[in-house]
Amino acid sequence: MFSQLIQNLIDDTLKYSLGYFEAELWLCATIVALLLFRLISVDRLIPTSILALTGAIVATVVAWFQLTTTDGSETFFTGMLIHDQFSVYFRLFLSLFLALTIALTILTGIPDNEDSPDFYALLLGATVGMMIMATANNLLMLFIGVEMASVPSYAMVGFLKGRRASSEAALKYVVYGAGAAGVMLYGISLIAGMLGTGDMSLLADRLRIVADNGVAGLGDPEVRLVALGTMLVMVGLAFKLSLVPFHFWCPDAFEGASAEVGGFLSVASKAGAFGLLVRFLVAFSGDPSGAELMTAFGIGLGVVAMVTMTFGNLAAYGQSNIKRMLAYSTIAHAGYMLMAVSAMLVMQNSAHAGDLGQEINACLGGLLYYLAVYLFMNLGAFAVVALIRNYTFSEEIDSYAGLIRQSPALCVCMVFCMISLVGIPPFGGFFAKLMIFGSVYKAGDFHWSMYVLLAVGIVNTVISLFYYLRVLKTMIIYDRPADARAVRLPNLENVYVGLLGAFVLLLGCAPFIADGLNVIAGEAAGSIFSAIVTSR
Amino acid sequence: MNGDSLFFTLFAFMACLGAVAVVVSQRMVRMAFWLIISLGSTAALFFLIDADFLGAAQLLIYVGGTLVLLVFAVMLTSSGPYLNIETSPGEIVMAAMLGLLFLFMVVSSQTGIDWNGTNQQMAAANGMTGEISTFDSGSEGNTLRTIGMSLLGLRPDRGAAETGQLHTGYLLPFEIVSVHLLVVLIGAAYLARAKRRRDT
Amino acid sequence: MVGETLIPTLLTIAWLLPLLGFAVEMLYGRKGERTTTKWPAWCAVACIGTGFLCSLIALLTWGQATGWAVLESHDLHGPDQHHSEDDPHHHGDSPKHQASTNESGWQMTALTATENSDDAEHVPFPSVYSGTLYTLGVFGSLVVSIDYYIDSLTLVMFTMVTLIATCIHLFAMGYMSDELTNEYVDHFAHTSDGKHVHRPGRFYRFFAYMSLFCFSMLGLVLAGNIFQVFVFWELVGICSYLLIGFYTERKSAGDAANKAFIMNRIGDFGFLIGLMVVWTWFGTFQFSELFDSLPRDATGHIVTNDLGEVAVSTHSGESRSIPYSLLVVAGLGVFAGCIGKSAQFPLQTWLPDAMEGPTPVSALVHSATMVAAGVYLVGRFYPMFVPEVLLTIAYIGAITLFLAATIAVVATDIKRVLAYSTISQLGYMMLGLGVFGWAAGLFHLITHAFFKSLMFLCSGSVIHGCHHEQEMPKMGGLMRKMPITAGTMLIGVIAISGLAVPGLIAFSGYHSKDAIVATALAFIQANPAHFLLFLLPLLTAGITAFYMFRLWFYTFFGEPRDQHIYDHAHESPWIMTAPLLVLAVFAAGCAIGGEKGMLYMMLLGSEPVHVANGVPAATVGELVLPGHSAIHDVHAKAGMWALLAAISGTLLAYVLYGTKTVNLSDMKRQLAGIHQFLSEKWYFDELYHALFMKPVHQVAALFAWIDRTMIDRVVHASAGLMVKISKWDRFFDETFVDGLVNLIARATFSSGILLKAVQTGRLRQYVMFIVVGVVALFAVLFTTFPN
Amino acid sequence: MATKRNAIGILMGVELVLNGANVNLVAFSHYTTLGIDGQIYSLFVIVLAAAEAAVALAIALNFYNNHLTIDVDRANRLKG
Repeated sequence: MFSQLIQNLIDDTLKYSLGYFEAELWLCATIVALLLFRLISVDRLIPTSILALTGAIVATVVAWFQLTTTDGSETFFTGMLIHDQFSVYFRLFLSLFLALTIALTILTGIPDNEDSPDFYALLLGATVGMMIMATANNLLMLFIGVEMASVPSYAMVGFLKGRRASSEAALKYVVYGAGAAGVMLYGISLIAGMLGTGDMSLLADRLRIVADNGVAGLGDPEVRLVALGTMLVMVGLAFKLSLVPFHFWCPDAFEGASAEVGGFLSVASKAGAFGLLVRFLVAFSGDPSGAELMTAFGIGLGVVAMVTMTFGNLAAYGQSNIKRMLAYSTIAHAGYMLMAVSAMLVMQNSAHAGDLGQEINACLGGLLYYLAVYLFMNLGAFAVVALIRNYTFSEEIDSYAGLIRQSPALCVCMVFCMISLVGIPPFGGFFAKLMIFGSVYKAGDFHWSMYVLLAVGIVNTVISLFYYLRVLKTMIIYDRPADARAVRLPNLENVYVGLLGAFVLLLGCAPFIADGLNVIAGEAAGSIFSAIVTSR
Repeated sequence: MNGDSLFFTLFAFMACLGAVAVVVSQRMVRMAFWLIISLGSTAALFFLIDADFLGAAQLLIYVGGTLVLLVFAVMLTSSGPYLNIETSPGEIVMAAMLGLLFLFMVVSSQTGIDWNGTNQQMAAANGMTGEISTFDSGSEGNTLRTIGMSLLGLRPDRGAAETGQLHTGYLLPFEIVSVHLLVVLIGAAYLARAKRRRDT
Repeated sequence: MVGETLIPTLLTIAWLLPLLGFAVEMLYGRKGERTTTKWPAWCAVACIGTGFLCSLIALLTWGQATGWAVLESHDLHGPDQHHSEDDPHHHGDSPKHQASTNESGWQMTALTATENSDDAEHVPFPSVYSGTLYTLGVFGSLVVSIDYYIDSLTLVMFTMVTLIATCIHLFAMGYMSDELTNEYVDHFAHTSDGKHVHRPGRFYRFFAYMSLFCFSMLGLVLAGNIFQVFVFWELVGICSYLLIGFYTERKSAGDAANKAFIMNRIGDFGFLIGLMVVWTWFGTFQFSELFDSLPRDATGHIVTNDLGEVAVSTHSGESRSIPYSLLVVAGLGVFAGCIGKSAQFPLQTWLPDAMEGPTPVSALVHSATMVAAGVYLVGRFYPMFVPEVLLTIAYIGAITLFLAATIAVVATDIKRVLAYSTISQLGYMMLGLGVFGWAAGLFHLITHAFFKSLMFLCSGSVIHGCHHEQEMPKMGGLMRKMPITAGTMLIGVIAISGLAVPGLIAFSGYHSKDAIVATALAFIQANPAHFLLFLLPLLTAGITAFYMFRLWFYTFFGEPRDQHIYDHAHESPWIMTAPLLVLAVFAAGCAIGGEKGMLYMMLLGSEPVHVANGVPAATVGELVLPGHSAIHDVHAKAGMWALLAAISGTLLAYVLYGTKTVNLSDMKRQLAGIHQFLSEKWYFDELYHALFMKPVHQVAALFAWIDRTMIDRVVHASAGLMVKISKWDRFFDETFVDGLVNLIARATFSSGILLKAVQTGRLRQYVMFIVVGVVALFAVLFTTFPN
Repeated sequence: MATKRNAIGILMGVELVLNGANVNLVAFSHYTTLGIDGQIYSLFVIVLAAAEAAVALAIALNFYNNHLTIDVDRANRLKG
């Protein structure tokens, strides 16, 4: 009997699980290879960066193939992870982003030849963690994913170890992150203990069992404890998403870290956290017993979203350091994206959830689309910052004066990215924002507060215009001071930023690409609601 | 009062005392000592509720590993007696108030919970017996076998052995944590080592 | 029964005597002859003192008639017989007074006795005397008259007001004596060339205002209809305005007076709305008719029909349906007036500034009586309040009491500490009323009046002794110089802090605060979602003890901080210390017996009928309002909690201010942000400035601009329309379009700079913010989420 | 965590926080239907805490090397 079990386990692992886990496996293998190659000094022949890039591209390709073959939703690794279009979308997204980041670091040369195995190991390790975050189906995997994504990030922020700012940023990040992780773990322990399981697909059912009279309300102490646990877990996620009031680490960490790391954290870590947040919340919703509670959570997230984007946009005004400004912009964008989650929760837990499948999908689809566009525009902005830094050794906005005359490609890319970040057509950011705002508008039918959220979002879009335009004004209208260092990019770098800028534009005005992404995002969003197959 | 509850009270008290003392004391070495007391007492608590493997792990990894690491770091960074790194009373008052608020939050949300009733409901809904499974007792300890099997995804405690069906198992975390540890150690080693140049 | 005519007569006399005092003062002051004689002031004292005697007799009559067993030995009111000076029975000063002697105008309405379950010893006795003194006029169905409405609450209020007023008049004799000159030098007011202002003294004017105030206050208490209340309400407001601005030469005093007046007007606007609703729907202002016309079922619910309307039968016999929401509006409107008068959140900012007036004024008007009028009115109008309004009252009270207490912690001006403490205590009363503790709230009103007037007078004595120094950091060690003041102050402090040895010795504040906290606990046990209503008062009980003892330690304890002031400090003369001693006796003992004591019993006698048993679950809002038995059940528990909080607050104050173990300036520096926030009074003044003052100025400027451009256009109309339009267009573009864009940009930019300050860059603050964030979210979660 | 100015002290605070959650998990594993899962969670938490502590200590050491102090109040350059 025991051997039968073992046989089952081996079959399951080899036949299904490892196949679904292929992209992550490639990344893990690359990490090991990076170390081994340094051990046997192969890294003098093949630059480690090339090796890492290869690993990332292989993972991207694997994920791309998974995208075309995945159908439905199943758990693997005995219920630890879940495999559906949503997972695959994030896998593809993260590995593509990883490849782009590695390409950027190759261009800017931020880890020198000696340190690059360490840097890329951290980068790849963090990416694996983020992938796990987006595929987690168990509270333990949730925690492990967050830790795997966070801990290497701390080290990456402190990677410029000779710099005082860098070490300060890393210290702040790690202490804040550890605190948030502690809070989150406490929440996990409360949920797991009260509901008696760590399996996220069972949470909604268990909540119904626990709740008196089949309606989860806070008057019931058991439900109250679960709600507290849920809130604490969301605090941990809010730290990853840098939502106000858990954003304090973000500007400091971004300013202290190098721009490449900043770009990576602002996009990838946020994407992983959003994936996890959606999974976690979806796990609780859908059951009528918890509908009222989860609607309230949705509205609460809406309020947090309002505060977050307003705070981020306003605080970005007074910044003179561009990385810090972009950090606040990241906070604001997290707020925009959170709007979609909020709208999704409100609709999914309304009385008419059954008829709203399309709209709920559209919410998540909007979020995924936004993430994809955000990848290009934010990475573009950070790439420009990193490249300019290599020439002027400065990250102050004032030092950008008149750059249009020296390196037009860079400036055009920056213009595209910034305008897209504001959300002006015909760039990708506009459509992404439009989709989310549209979903929130629809959610307004079910709760009035969504209209408020929408209004705040629109006002924020307007006021965010000013600080983005300030950078552009500095770059384009002002004259370059005579004593400033010249910025003349080689071709390869021009091509890179040009590519990012082009994507930002294409995602806005090329129907083929934009629609394609939209369809993929929509399917991925839909898959998360499909019935989960657990037994084979 | 029987022996168990006596020891429970004793160790729970020590764990709390140690934790409070860590917060209150201002000298690093004393903090480390109190942390040992607190974590050690926690390990003892684990033993008391038959979680012997975990208690051992707590002692080995936490007390034996992490804490020694912390003590090393204390020694490495001690900057001499002339530096006064003490917290002002105002902040302690502030932090104490916040801590108490947090405590109040947790305690107030845990009061009034009918644990037994919930357990019964939960068990009934999932086809388990109302009994909380007691772990094996044997020469290999109370939980060793169960934990080991669970890591593989074989759950004798859920009656899986009879049906041959796999239950929630922890093979993946077990493996992936190793990758994590590898990455983390690389990072830690990078940060901690001095920059050296490969001139040769 | 003898009470039917005697009690109203006595109270009317007590009410009108101060008006006589006012007339005497004004006449004497008008003569222009300013001598140093004090006899007109003694006249005023005599008036109010006689008023006290009248009210006392009325109270005794009532008590005897109701047969209060607990009040047999009436030693509590004994010690102040020396106030009874000669009794000038002047009549005929005013038409109103003439009316009062007109016995035929009295219509006794003896209402049936309330069936009060807890008050077992309650014998059949008219619980209310109400009637009309004089009918001013009849306009259609609107009858404007001077009514009276006397129940035991009225009597207790009368006695309290007159007693305290007598003490304070006496005190003021000493305190204001330096005004008794033709060449008064005001050291705090400066002329344009930087010299001190010299002016004639205003001794008589002060007593005139005080007498007028007493008259208005007593009229407010005696009033038998809500319109009359409003009239006297405004009168006390005017007196308050005059008294705050007593030192008119000081700009701060003038500003404070204006602020108080305007803040009160804001509240009164709501009051007027409430009055209109009451008048249009009930057709009467009279309390007795109003209370009768509202139908309540056996459990105390207001009966509503299917449409959510309340069927009332007006006094003229017709019945009509009132939308339930209008009852809410009426209640909220009247309560808005109380917010203004009692300095509740968000109109609380005027009261601390009102401390610009002389200290006796602060003691009488701004702590003991006028500000309590808001609470009194809530209590009086209680039967008309529906549960929603009560909940609002409770929350307003809870917010106020916490807010003011936190500010009091950092205030350094001795009178301001007391002012904030007053606001906080008023918040307690409102909270007590809001959570269905009718008697508890009014109980606290009475006890608070005694101990707070005592403390204000003590602070006056300190200020007098220290030559008008009000900053506590410059005092210290005064116990040795002013033992009587220090001792009586300590009694007041203990009373307000609610310290006691249960079962052995307990001052008045302990009993009354206990009653409120117990009611709040009973309330949240029935409605867990409103847990803040218990948490905040409990927390504030500790804060109260902390800041009051901080004040005491700062002022009287330890070493002198400013040797110069210390050397010149002296104990005040007997005319000032004697009232202190009298009030100290009352502050300590007026609530003897607690809930079994006579004061509480007396108040309980006029409790609205539906309060005693509680209201199980109100029709709307699903509030469960606790009855007496529910409150009684938790009383001991709540008492323990409150006592614990008070003791810990006291100990903290002792550690921080009584001993020297903690470096205060260091602590202040560490908590700079919070300290700043509290010192700036939660930035309410700035907020109001930005919200209300600025827009008004801007709108005014806009209108001025429109005026100018309009006139401009008319004058220059002949200069050619096309040129005009083009110019105007350009002007519009530049002023509005550009201006608007620039304005938005500037506004966002400055708020961005503001937000930068939040990101302090200090790691440990960040960590604290995690906890703060979690706890705040928790609080939000459990207050707003569905149950 | 909020009272310590020494970075190592803060890390000790982190250990305490995680330990608290661990106690919770083990208690739940014994008294609720969570069963052995709770202990396994706890086991992983111990391991992850060790990993986190390693990185945190490395960062603290790095901070010390750059600032020549371990006082976190000196980490005040990045702000605004």
